[in-house]
Amino acid sequence: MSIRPIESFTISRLDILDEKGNIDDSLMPPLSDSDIKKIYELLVLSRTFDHTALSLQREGRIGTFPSISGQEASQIGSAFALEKSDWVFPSFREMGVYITLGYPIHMLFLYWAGDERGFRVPDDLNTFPLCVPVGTQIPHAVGTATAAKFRGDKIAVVTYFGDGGTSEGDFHEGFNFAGVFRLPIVFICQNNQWAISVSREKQTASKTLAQKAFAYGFEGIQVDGNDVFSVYKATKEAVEKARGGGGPTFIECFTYRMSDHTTADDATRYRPKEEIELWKERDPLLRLRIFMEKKGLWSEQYAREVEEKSKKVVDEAVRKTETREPLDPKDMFTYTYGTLTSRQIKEMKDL
Amino acid sequence: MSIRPIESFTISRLDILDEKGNIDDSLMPPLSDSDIKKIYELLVLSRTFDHTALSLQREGRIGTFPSISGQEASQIGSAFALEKSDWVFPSFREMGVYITLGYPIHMLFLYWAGDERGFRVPDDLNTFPLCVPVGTQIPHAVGTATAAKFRGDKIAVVTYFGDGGTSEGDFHEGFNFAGVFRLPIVFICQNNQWAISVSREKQTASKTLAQKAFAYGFEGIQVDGNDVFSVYKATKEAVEKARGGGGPTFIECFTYRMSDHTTADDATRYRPKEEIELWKERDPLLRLRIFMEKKGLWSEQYAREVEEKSKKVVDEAVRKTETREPLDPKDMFTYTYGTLTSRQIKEMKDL
Amino acid sequence: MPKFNMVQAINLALKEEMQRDKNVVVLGEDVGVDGGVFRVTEGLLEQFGPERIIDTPLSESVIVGSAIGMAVYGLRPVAEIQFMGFIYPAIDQIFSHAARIRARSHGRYSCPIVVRTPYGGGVKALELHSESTEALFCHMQGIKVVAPSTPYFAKGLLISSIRDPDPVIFLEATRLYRLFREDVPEGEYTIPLGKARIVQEGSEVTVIAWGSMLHRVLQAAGPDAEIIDLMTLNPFDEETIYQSVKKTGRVVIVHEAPKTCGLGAEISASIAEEMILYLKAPIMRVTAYDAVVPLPKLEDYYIPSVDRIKKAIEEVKKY
Amino acid sequence: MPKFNMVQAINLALKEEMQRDKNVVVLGEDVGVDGGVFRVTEGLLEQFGPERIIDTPLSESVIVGSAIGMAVYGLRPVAEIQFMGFIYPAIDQIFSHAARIRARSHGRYSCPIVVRTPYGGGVKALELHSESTEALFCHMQGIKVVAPSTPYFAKGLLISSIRDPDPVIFLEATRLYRLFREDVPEGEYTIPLGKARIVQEGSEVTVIAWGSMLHRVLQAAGPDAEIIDLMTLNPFDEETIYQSVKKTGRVVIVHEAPKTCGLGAEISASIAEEMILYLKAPIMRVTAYDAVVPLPKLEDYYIPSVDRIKKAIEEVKKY
Ligand SMILES: Cc1ncc(C[n+]2csc(CCOP(=O)(O)OP(=O)(O)O)c2C)c(N)n1
Ligand SMILES: Cc1ncc(C[n+]2csc(CCOP(=O)(O)OP(=O)(O)O)c2C)c(N)n1
Ligand SMILES: [Mg+2]
Ligand SMILES: [Mg+2]
Repeated sequence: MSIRPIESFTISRLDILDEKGNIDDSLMPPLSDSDIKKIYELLVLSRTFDHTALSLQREGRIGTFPSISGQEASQIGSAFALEKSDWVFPSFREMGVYITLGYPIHMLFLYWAGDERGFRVPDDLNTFPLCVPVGTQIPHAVGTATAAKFRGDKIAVVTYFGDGGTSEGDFHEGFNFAGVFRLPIVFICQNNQWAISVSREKQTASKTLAQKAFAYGFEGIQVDGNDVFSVYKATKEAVEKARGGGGPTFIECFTYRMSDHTTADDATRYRPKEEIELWKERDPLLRLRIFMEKKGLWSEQYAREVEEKSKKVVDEAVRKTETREPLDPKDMFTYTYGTLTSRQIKEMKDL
Repeated sequence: MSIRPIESFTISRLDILDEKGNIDDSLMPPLSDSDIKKIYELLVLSRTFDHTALSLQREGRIGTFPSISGQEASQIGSAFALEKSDWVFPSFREMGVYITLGYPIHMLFLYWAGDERGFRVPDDLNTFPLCVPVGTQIPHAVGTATAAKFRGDKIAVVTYFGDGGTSEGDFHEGFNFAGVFRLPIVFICQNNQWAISVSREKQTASKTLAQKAFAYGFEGIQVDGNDVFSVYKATKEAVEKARGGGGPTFIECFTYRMSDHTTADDATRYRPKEEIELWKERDPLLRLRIFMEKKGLWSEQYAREVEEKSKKVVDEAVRKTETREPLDPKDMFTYTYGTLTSRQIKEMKDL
Repeated sequence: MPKFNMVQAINLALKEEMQRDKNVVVLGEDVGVDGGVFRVTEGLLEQFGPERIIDTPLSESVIVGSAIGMAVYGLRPVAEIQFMGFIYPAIDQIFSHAARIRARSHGRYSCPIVVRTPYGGGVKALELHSESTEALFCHMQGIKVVAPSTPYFAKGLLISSIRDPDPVIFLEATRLYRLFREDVPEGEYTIPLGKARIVQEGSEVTVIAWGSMLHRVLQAAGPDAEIIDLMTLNPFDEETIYQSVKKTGRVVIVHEAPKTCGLGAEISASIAEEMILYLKAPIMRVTAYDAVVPLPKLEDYYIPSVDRIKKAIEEVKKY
Repeated sequence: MPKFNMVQAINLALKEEMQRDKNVVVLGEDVGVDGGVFRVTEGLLEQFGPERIIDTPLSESVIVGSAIGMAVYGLRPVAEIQFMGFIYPAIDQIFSHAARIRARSHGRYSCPIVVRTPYGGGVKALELHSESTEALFCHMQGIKVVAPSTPYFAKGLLISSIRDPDPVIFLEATRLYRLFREDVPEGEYTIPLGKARIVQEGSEVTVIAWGSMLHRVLQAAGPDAEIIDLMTLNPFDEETIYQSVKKTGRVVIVHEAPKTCGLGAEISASIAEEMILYLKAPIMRVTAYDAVVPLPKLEDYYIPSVDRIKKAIEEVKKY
């Protein structure tokens, strides 16, 4: 007969690299200089891809496109921590993740141009096509993690979603499933503060998103999503825990969407300029550059080379995309079922 | 640059009346002797209804039926704390709630006999028909709470569901909505330890269900669901908080389903006898009786009177149900749309 | 009279109904400060405030589920699902509850909600942004389904839908949102649910369509075709169709959903059941193909073209 | 040969497929220790263990969604939805993903899952325990739909469904689970998907049904009726139907779903499109009424009775 505490939790936040390029040595993950340069180069490449995609869209050469600008550290920092054998289930805004995983860039452009061939994922990559319905990729990742555990494969499954995605039923059902079966999975939320025009505060009343993990009996942590080292460290530890049978982890990458939601959106309608100004100073690439400069890993010339190389790679990808033979209309029938139905065979004659 | 705590929580458990009929005076809610007797009589009435329903089912006079045995304190204790103006959205196992709200017992039998008229809720009751799809009543309660808040009505909305219900997407979406809009709502989970054959531990990995509320930015508490005073106190405080604009509360009533899931189930297939034995000692009615006896509120004679009265009321309800004129087949058309469609008018001629 | 496109006409209907009845509220993703991703609810937040224009979290099931709870309490909620491809997570609330509350409560409760959603293709959108699965909702009894084809009818049908005592799925063809303007009177007028309209009288062939397909039919059909805009897809106007079939004896049904189990099947089957003796030719359906909705590159091959409609009309006229 | 009821036949099919292929796993609510609420999975947990017979939390969307993820990794999951009325929360995963993964990935991935669920009425069950909404799934391209009518065919069709490269909704008529037993061979045999069977040859009228309605048709139809058990509802066997219609010129379609936009509409429309010149009579549909599925007291009025089927057959024979 009493009122007594029976359970309690604490949610932590991880920060390693600050805006001035200083790091907390005690927390710095073991990354070689060449690793750090690779990461830097991937950030630049992703940003180049992003700028190119935006201008292609303006020119009507691809369709609606969601920019990743501002979220590069969350995407590259997490994807860089994965092994080739791990499985990845992105949402629709993970171009930086795809690029880090080595997804052919010309295929990404092909997809955004409205061509299914863009997501005929190469056989040597364990990633899923991007997922348009918010949050619905989470159950897929959970299922793949269940299958991997069942097979005894020592891999981790990673799935990405946004702050808005945390409101969907599939987020809940997937997280709960992962907790019950202690699955080898890492849930990465890019909390970019906005779901189109809905702010993080209007999306959920919980102070952090990370704390939602405790509702399912596993750990959640918030990391500075504009700090590539924090994201890398948290992800690395989580995937190793997963592979080792330690169960799921939820990582909230606290970041910001610098652009409009997509090229079809106009963010000036709903969010204050000041907010964007504030986040400009937190730019993930900028702080990494300052850090590298201090470490003697960065020079104007190196930067120029990296940019030129990125531009070459991306332009080449655009060329490859736009010189691709057109998609065969028959494909819409061919890839609906394993074999054509009698009705489809009749219908194909129309084409 | 650091790893630091940014948020923390504690979940509490409330116990007032123990198995030996002793109470914690400091926590005892203000209930008059006549209130306590009313509560006792409602427990007996509900149990009588339950036993009668089970035997009617065996005799084929009603269909499949879910017993509430063991959960009477959770149901009556919570419903007793409500005002007539509050709205209630039960799941399918809340016969004790309906009875406490004054729902006509003969209509409950009518419903379980497969007749829609059983849930033509009397106009003076603000309750919804029971809800078969698990968890789906939660969004309705949330919507009604939104409407009440919008109208400025000082009422509370209460919804009931089980431990299994916490796994459904609608639980999550509804809770999140309630948190975001600080709705005047009380979520009552009867954690009866089982969802058909799935144990609480297999349902979710979180230590308590109460803690799930913190994922949505509001409070959750676990109470002894077999202690009518704990349930009453927690509910009373939560509905007052709701009416006062304090927002939502989640109450986990820690109880036990003494019977099979429904009359179509055989619980011996999946749960140990010992567990049932253990919970027998925690019987909500038994401990209330002992408490009342000590307080001089209970006597053999009083008990007999209460039982006889309950039996009379229930038998009368059965008679009333079974002498009701049969349901008009046309009703299935009449109540599909506000007005009959041309097609329905044609089809009705078939009957 | 002011000329409005469909976005403006729907916006006007919402505005006028909200002015008329303070129980009308709008909820959905981005309907408030953003004015909706298609700007259909633009200006409503400023005029009616956040308690009546509710920006919700990203949760379709609770958007519809809470609308049901609001309706039960006496409000007239108009829920927006951002695209028809995202109504599927809310289908349980629509099918299990909105459709059944009247029956379940034997008439004590009803569910006067409207679920507005942009549907259909023709705008080269992303995956799941071009769904046209109206037939699913027509099959589920207890729900009404409406699909306007012009701004004028959009306004009148939406007003009727908001005032209707039953749940209405209101399908707005994305393709038509800004395609053209027409005279839309300010102030109240209603177009009754359950009634089709004859857009063009004709004697040789009856062509039935709705939403954006109606406009392709208008391009494809000759002066001898009787063109019917179904407008309400469920319950649909059998009488108008039968009368027309009596006259023409030939039928072509056009929709942008796949053929199998599309609404065209029901219309055709109803005619085959009631009007077969008047038929001079096979009942033809011109529909999207039995394939997963393709991405933009193949969209034009997938959705019925003016050409395919022409061919079908010529085909039945051969009989 | 052992005589099995449908529950036992399906149980046997699962057991044999799990023995044959270790990638076959079963997941769902109460499928493990309880053996399923209808005992369809009885004994499988003991034989195959909790990693292959997975008792899940109460979450339909993730049951189907995780099955998709398992299939992508190379497993052959058989998901159970406890009753068809509870498949709606999983419809988004079925429609948006299971149906589209092959198309979306241009063939890199496929989705060989089976979603088993009891469907239909006739057992006086609770609300939402008697749904028969097969037409919804037949309309969504990329999914197959199967509904066996006897234990023998249930086993053979389930084996084919498990081995099929596409997602299959496998509908088990609750009414038939224990209604009768018949010879069911142990060991492997398959019944091909996409093929109907002629249960009785006849010359005067073609009667088409599936699942439990087939048995009412057998009671209602005379010796001159050609009775077709459709078995696979999508893609359905047009050829067998057309050949029969050529012969009889009269068609009655029977299903227990409401009439409007039921699968009967598609079958009727297909015939009206392809076979109209052979028709001697209107194509009649005998279906449940356009009303919300009632509770047990009115169930017998709602579902097509032997009598209503008889009447329809006599009716078309008048022509
Ligand atoms: C189920 C569903 N509902 C609505 C949409 C439309 N939509 C696309 S993205 C988006 C916002 C997503 O926000 P968030 O999850 O934070 O991801 P972000 O866009 O910020 O990366 C919405 C509402 C959708 N794609 N899927
Ligand atoms: C959406 C849905 N899925 C499955 C079912 C079948 N079913 C009925 S009750 C039940 C278990 C519910 O468990 P819980 O929520 O703990 O409530 P309890 O039965 O213990 O009162 C299940 C699986 C259902 N009614 N609805
Ligand atoms: Mg976001
Ligand atoms: Mg329970």
